[in-house]
Amino acid sequence: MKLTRRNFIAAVVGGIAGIQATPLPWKITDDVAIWTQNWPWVPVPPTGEFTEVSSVCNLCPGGCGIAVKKVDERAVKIEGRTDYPVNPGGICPVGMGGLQLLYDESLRFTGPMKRAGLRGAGEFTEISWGEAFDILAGRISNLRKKGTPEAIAAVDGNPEGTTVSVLIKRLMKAMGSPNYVRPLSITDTYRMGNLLMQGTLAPMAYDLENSDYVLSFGCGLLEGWGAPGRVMNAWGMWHDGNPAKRKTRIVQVESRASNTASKADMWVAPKPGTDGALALGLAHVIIKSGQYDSRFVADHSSGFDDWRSLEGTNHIGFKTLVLEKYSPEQVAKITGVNPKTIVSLAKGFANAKAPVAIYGKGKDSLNGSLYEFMAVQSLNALKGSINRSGGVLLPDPIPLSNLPPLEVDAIASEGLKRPRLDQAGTMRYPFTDSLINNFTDAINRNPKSPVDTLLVFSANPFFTLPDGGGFKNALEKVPFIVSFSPYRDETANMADLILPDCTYLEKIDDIVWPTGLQYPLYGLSKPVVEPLYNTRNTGDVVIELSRAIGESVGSGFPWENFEEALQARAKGLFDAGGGLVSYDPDAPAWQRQKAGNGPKPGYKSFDEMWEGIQSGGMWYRPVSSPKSWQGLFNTPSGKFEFCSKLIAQAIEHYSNKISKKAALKNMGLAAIDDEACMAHYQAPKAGADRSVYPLLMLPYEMINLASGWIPSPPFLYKTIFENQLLKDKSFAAINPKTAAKYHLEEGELVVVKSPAGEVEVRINLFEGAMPGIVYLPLGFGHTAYDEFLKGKGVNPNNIVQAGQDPISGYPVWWNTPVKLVKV
Amino acid sequence: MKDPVNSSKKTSDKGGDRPLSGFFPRWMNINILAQDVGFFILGLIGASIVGWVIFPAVLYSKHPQPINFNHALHLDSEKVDGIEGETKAEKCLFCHAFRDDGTFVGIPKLESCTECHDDPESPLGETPEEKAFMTKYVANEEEIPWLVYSKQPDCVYFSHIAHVKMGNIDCATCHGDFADNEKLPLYVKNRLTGYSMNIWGKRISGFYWNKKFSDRMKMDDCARCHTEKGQEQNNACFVCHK
Amino acid sequence: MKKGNDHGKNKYGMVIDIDKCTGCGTCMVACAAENNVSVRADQSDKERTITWMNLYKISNGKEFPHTEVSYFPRPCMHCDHHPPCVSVCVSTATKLDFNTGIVSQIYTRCIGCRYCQAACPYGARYFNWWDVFPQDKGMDRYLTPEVSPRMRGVVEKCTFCHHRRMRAKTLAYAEDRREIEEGEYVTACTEACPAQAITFGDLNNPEHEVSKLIKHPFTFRLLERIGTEPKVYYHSTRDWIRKLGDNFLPGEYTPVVNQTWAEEEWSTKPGRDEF
Amino acid sequence: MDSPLLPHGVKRCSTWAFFFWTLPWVALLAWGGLSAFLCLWKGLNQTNMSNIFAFALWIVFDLAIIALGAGAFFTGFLTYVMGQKELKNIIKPAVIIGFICYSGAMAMLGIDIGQPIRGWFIFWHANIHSMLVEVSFCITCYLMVLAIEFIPIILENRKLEEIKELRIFGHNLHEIMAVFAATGTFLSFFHQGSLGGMFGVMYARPFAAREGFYIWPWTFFLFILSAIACGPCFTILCTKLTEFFTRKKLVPDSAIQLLAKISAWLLSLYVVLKIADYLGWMYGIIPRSGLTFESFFREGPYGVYLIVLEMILCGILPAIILMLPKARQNQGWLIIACLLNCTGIVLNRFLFIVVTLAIPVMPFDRFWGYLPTWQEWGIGMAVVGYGFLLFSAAYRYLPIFPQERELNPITE
Repeated sequence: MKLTRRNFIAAVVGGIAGIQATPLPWKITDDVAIWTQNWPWVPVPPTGEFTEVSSVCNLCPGGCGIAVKKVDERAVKIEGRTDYPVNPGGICPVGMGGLQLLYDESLRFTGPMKRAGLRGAGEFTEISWGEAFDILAGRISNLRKKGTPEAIAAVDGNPEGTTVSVLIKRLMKAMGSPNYVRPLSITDTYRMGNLLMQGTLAPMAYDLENSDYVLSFGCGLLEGWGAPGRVMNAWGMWHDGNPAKRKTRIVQVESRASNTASKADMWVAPKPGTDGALALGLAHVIIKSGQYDSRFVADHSSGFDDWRSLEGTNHIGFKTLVLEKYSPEQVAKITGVNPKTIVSLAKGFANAKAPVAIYGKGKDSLNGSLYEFMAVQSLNALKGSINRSGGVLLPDPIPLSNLPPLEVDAIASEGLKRPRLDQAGTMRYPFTDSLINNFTDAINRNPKSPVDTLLVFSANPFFTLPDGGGFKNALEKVPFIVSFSPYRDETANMADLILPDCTYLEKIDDIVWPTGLQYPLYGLSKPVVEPLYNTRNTGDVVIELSRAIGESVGSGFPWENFEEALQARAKGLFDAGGGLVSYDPDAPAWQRQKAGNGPKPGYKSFDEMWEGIQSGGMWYRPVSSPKSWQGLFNTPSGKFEFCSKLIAQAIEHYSNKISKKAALKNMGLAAIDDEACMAHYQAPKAGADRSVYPLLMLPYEMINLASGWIPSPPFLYKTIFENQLLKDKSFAAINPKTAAKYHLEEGELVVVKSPAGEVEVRINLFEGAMPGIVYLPLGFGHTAYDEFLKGKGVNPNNIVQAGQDPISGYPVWWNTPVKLVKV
Repeated sequence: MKDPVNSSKKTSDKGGDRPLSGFFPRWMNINILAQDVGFFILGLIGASIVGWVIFPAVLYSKHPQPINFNHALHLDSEKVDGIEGETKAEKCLFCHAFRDDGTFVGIPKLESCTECHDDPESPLGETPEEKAFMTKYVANEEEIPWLVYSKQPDCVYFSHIAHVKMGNIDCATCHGDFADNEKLPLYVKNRLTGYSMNIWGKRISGFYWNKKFSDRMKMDDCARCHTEKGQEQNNACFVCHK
Repeated sequence: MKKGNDHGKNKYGMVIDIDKCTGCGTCMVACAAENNVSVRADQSDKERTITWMNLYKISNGKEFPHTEVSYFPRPCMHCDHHPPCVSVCVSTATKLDFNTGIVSQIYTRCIGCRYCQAACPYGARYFNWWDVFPQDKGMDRYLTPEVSPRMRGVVEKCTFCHHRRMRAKTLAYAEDRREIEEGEYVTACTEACPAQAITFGDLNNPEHEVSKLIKHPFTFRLLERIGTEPKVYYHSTRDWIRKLGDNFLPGEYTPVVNQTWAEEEWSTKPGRDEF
Repeated sequence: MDSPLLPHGVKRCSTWAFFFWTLPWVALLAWGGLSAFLCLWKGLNQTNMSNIFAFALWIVFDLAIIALGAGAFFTGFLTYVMGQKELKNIIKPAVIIGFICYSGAMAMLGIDIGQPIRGWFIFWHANIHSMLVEVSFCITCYLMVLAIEFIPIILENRKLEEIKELRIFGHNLHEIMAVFAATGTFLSFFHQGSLGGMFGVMYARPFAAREGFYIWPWTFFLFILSAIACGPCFTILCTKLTEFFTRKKLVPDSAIQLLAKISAWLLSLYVVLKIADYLGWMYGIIPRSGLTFESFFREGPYGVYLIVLEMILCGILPAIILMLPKARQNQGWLIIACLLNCTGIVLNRFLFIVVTLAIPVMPFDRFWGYLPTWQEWGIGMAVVGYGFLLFSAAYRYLPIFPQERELNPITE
């Protein structure tokens, strides 16, 4: 039989009909749909045992408690701890996104590396740890052999007092280099101010939770100042319950309608850099109306009234200074704040039961001005808000043990005699520890870099320093750079050698006294997961490096590993007694416990205590009853000094060397005599021709964007508004009036030009911006990392033209003259 | 090109003389029609073979488990000591346990095995499987890559504790009785979807008379039981989906 | 749709205190981290970025220095009775759960027609325009198995972290309890908010904090007038914020008068001294 | 070359001429093909649609061509059910246009959904409350009906007609066409209505929301009415376009005039009801939501002018022209009126889709703009290309204008 076409068609029809009666078409339709539901490229997170590890966040000096949720070996979520004194339950968005910093491989160095490409290109080849140590130790030994150990320098971004920073400092000393510098933060300003006015070395302790009137001078309470988990929790507490019966009022002094300013009960907007004048204006009103705490002023302060020295010279006191120079009208002229507002503000502060004036500049990651701090602190003194609940507390420094004294060899002791490149601690900057801007200048000024080998720890000065790109230029000149960063940051990309640290979730590390906290707290973070890559805790690396260098350097580090060094320091916590290692949310650490009534430490030996610290992640001493006034102030007068004797001595000391006029000029002082020793307002020098640069640029910080050396977790970019960042352009916020003056519209591209450089941004018209000021967000403009962060927006630090703050020498980064040029 | 019209014309002409020609229209030749039917049936049969036999064979792949596990042996209290439990379910739960937070362990990790099989040098029995298990997994501390017959897709949330403990449903109801099982069956996987055959059902037709729960674990099966039991956890989507 | 779920067992809801909200965005990050929400290199493309919990920045529009900004954190409103998105869904991929009041979204059922997005006035629904995860960066290592990652081409949205309810129930079962207590099940944003601005609980249970808070005169909902009946409530003492919660014709908005407030003169805040 | 396939007794251009004529349309199809590939392979990120513009160009296209394609069912209804024999002269092109519109719309929808492979869930897991489900069911069924209606037309091809079986099959189908026409009418009424209902039921979008009768918002009825008002006009336009390109008279004026007249009445009725609808909406739904009519048009490119255009220029004006016998008998005016009518309906669909979505409902939300990408245009244009190709081929190979031979006797 021949198969005709007709037969064939019949068979096909039969086949088509038949196939409908089989599962084939139906199951394929179903299965293909199921296939789309289980596409192989959509990840299926493996399940397993759910556990939780308690640790401490180490992304900022705030040190909030975190609970990391794990599934088997993977960390899947970070949450705030409710059993941690700093932050009962909440953390900031950066900490919340922390797992991305752990797991985003392209952000990180996966092992020790050697530079392969050009500097800044970020091309590296992997090497072994042994090789890395050989290279670095060899180089250091060479410099030491040549007798130039001071050509080794270190930039250390670890917060002051942490064990790793102590070890790094010790290593520098053992090697024989005085050139240990650190990026500045607000705590440096606090430290200096406290030293000068109160003679204390303990950190700033603002008892915010117990205050009923928080007058914040520029403190970005909601922008990430201090421990964000703590401050925002306090914020929630302040707004708890019936809104009509709220106890605490918050006033924000700031030029921009930031979150803090908007959410505060009252917002006062002085011109940037005039906060000190405003504080003195308030002091004027308070003194004039006699509403100040006369008992505190009389018993525990000096320099308030005019006085006569033993030699018979007349001196003016704080009272006279303020009454003469800072009447509301005078202050209004400086600050632009309505005199009526000044008076009402002063009244609010004066009438409060437990007011506190706090000082800051946005987050805590940039320095402030010494005299501004002194002005604000003088307000606290006027109202007796010092050593009083709800005011500024004066706790003892945290009782960590000192490490055994270091014996340095001849090379090192010679090296240590050489002057510091940054001139910190010289007569010119008598109270300053470290001045990174001067350090940068010293490298840039010399034709040949005085630094041969630069070690960078936990810092990204290339990106974070408000120096108009100075550090970047310096890096280009330094022959050999070593980065210890776990992240591929801008500075690390310039490095020749990478000895990567573990991220904060992979290592043990300590947090010493979170910024602004009113009680001593020692936090301990622990490895939440095993290190993912071939990275090592810098604490261990420093110890190992010292051994690799050998000689007396190695013998200065007798510890087996970093943990032993941590324990060696923590001994002091045990010896001091009374510290707690567990936290009960029902007894907040800021609640004043009656002596003997508070929770008791449950440990009996150091090992027990250490075990407690390791599992709970903390050692702390809750706020106790006010301290005895006896010996509280360690100033020359033994009292709170409105007029700092130390400053007077320093000026006199310097004047003995050069003329007084030259001395004052070098120290950056316009005022003379007593005024120079007291809080006063000094207009910052105009760094440029203001007719060419008619506007001011002010960098501002946001809590939902990391602006320090830690990269922002990519999740954070979800929280950035499209009028802050759009594609690769960040926005400058300016007042619509300013915009109208320059005929600028929303979204328009402009170049912000300062004498130090220029950046291209878009315009955001914001009513809450002070007219005449261009606000640029900090944290954008990375040139390193991966596609999530790289090339997004601009970094305002690159155009900052910083002057020097009188006496401290700190950069005045809030006074950059700029102009706007349409693109 | 050959003209189809002409050929059909020819056939229709021939057909005119056949019996029954008056009944069918002229162009419908009964002979041709019979031929048509024949080829139609041929196609039908061919398609059925493709659809019912070849297709399933191609669609599914079969995988043996990495090593055998003898459930019967382990549950035999005369031979193996220590696996306790009053009921069958309790015995299952001895290894396939709930954690403290109520989550289900599923197939136990190696550490459960090594509670007894702790020394790779001295096996407890004499089977070659155990030897292989000892040398390959226990000695290297390597987890056994079990293939899970009842693994649901990622979109499914299933709480064992809600069903077994709170709902008093026996393990065997859904999983079948593994207590007497000596040899682990082959794992049959759908190449297209990646599903285990135990999920979609062992019958390619998808039809069952008197279906048991252990036959299939599709959404409809879950929903049916939920509806029948009329629980407060009704058939809301988020009860079973994540 | 039947008006049935008043008789449902639980009706979960949320009250967000705008005065406490600091606009920090932790809720957004917590939500994204908890729910395996995708991240892409450019997230300034707000029309296509996925943010189950989204912050809207609002301003009182006054001139410097009387300007004030605030934020509306906006999860899915889990509209009651007749959510605008549920009835329009073609493939029954989204439903209002009778027993929890949660509007569910099943990604494997969704065909991606996006009708629900068109119907939702809150913009709470997000389409997966891209395949989820950046490949080969190791970022899938932080994904939690409790929430199924989405494929491209489907709509997703806030689920009130219903998996946390399952987690709480599983724990309760392990402890021989059938019911879960207040606070055992809260959403990730509630838990994460560092200012404790979010309260979450069962609106059907008069003992729960949320049930008390929603009775407060300062409490309001977004777009109440169009009848979506959201189960997310907001709370603010500031009139200008409350006024922005809905559309009002001139003269329609009546401020909440509170005598105690009126007596306090010390604050210069606009909105505050108006009542 | 293809002369054996051409209908008897009519003149057609040369094969080469036809080949070149198809090139631009093939190019459009290729553009669309590339776009479709990209959208299916890489996903809808190839478009500029967004979470705000969840519906965009494609849906506008879909709704527009489905409305314009209404000529098919409505002419069929008039011809077979109402017995307007005059319209037999135009029913075939109407059916083909309908088929093009509906199949094009279906293809676009297939690409528009995020998970095309799961498209059948609409039927399998149907949510009967959803207007879109009703639309999908009816459109799918109606597309089948259109296909069945199209078959006898195809079978009229000279070559195919030579096959006896097919000829008889085609004839038999033709006999029962009234049944299909009635079915098509029923299905079309529902999906045209449901397409309107889709928007009217979005009660949380005050710009689109409408009250209505039982479960059907007013837009349900208005969409039906507007579709049958513009469908015939589109059929007229297509015929006129064919006449223009072929330089022949293809349809007797009586048929065209009848369609135009019917369209006129329907359009007038629609305009009146639509104005009533607008008023009811402006004084009902909008103020109840706390909004004003102007508040919808405060910013962005979508201003009140759109409504003015829709109602006056593209509504009242064509209605008047078509109403006046003198005007509609003038070729120019007729074409202008038909164009305006069709534009008005497309504008109406655009307003309901794009403008609805562009206007924020929350007072603090912002207004969004949208511009389609080339991929989106590509797919839209591919439907145009497909339409031209299919209609040209149909005209060339099928006797779709029964009067063509009489109106254009071949004089050689």
